[in-house]
Amino acid sequence: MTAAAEPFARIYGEPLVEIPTDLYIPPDALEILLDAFQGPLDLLLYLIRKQNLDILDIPMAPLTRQYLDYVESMRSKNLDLAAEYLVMAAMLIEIKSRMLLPRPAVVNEEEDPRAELVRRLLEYEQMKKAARQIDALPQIGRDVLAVSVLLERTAVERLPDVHPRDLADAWRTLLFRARMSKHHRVTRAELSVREHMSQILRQLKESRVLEFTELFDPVLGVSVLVVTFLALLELAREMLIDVTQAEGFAPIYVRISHVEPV
Amino acid sequence: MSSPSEVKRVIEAALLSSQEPLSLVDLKRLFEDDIGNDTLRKLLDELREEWSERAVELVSVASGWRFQTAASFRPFIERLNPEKPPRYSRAVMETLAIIAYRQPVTRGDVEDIRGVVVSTQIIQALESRGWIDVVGHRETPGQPALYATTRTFLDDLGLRTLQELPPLEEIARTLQLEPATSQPAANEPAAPAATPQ
Amino acid sequence: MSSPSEVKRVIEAALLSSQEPLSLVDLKRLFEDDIGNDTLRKLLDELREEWSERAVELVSVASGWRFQTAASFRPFIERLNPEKPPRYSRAVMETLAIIAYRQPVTRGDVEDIRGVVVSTQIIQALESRGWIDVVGHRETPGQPALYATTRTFLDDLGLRTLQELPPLEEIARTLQLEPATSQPAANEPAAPAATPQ
Repeated sequence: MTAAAEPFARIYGEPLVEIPTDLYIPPDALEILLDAFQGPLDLLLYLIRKQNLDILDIPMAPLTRQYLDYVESMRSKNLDLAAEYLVMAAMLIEIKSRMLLPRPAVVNEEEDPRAELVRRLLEYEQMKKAARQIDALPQIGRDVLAVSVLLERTAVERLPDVHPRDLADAWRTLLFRARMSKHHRVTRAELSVREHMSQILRQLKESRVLEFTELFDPVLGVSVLVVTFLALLELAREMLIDVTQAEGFAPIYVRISHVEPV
Repeated sequence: MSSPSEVKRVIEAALLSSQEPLSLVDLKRLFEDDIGNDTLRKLLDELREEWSERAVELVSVASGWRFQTAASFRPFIERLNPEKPPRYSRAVMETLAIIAYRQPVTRGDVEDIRGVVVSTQIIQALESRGWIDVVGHRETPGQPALYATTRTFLDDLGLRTLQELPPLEEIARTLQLEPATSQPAANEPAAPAATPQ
Repeated sequence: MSSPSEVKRVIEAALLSSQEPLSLVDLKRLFEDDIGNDTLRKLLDELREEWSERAVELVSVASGWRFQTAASFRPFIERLNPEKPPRYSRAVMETLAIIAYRQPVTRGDVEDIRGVVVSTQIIQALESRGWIDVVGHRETPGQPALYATTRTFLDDLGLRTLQELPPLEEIARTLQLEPATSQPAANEPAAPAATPQ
């Protein structure tokens, strides 16, 4: 098992027979260091890079030994984490044992037991570097700020637009809900009367009492006169106005129904 | 970082990228060197001047200075981010419809038709819009106010008289609430076009 | 609203006040008249030029154009916002890098490369930032979600396309077990190109 039995690695062509002493991490520092590692691959990469080895010529024996030491001390501290490291340890041991078997004269890349490990290490190292590069890009909100000037919208409140159709729709839903078609059939003529009812009430609100004739404006034509008259009758029927006449042929007065102040 | 124009550029960038207005104290914090209030105010005035011809302006508000879009830019932003016009709730629309078609009516009348209580807010919304007003009181206990639609209502809806509102007979007919005797054709719009007319 | 300088002022105000980068299509919507892409690009180039001496610059990112503070303003950001924005952990950044360069990938793919379980929190951190999302599922047992980076990711890093990501470093090309006898050519990629092909 001694490393000197055969050169276990070539670093840039030079056979490596001695394990550099700084390959080892002092056990005291282990706990802190493990937090810093992202996982078994990361630890392995660290060990290889710390030794300044060519990643393509991984010295399996010492690496495995040291790795197992770490796993051993780790097991007592963090079992979940240890599981992943144990898988890696198993892989390292498997590779190492296959390396001990007699090798064919010509080594094929694919047949090298270390090939898969090397591929993973290289890919992971590549991604680690990429992560650092992405992190170094100027990030909005961190390294650069987006400009956002206040959009001064008009202070005037926007009111809903209502189209006559919307009123009809509203009425339609009312009908649909209540099936009130019979009671709330409103014709154009009736609407016209209702409009004049409101108008008369408005006039009366201003002047309390009006002479009957003042409510009629002949200029507007006969149909309006008729509608106004119908409106007056309807208002009287609904007891919204009082129509009074002292005696025959005396002026007729129209006033809002007497409202007793409470 | 000492030349006035450099300081001005930093102030400008800080104001452009800040979400909130920046006070003189905030702006001073940007620099290691002490910059006097007078200098700052002068630079801010210069900045305001530089920006005066643009669609964005530098303004001074209660809590400090900020950039905002100028009034001239409003029509463009409307096109970029059209604000959805607000809508009245169904309750408001139904109340308005009842007042328009059945006026003059009390709040109780509206409640009878709608079958639910009409809140004061609904009436107020329509009153403050100037679309309804009180035209009298009914001679019943409590003397409830009688509401009617106003001239403003007609104007805003583009109507000359209430008669131009969609007549309710047609509405009832589209719901097929009435026996379809008077206008059979209207009730069969999808009838196979047997004869070209 | 027809003179180019007026159009430019409107574009400037729109870009300065927009929360998100604006595309050419967005910018066109500002105007009633039809403005050609070429005209717009020319005006944007002019604007970029006009702003080049300031601490704010006009940049082009994946979803359009945006004003942002220039690199020279970076020292002032911290003084403006004393609370530092959080930096992502190495685990998050490595996961992001793998998704960015190898997309679309499943969480399992990421785990294979990192050699360690990828926690749900890591994925959630990137998803809630809007930097990655699920673009499909792999047709394997369990149908794991396939993740890819989003346009927001590119925008936030000031990139227009994934091709603008830093190129992946070649860590090593081939596995060299023996002195390079078997594959001399592969080991000398930089051999002088003797013959133009």
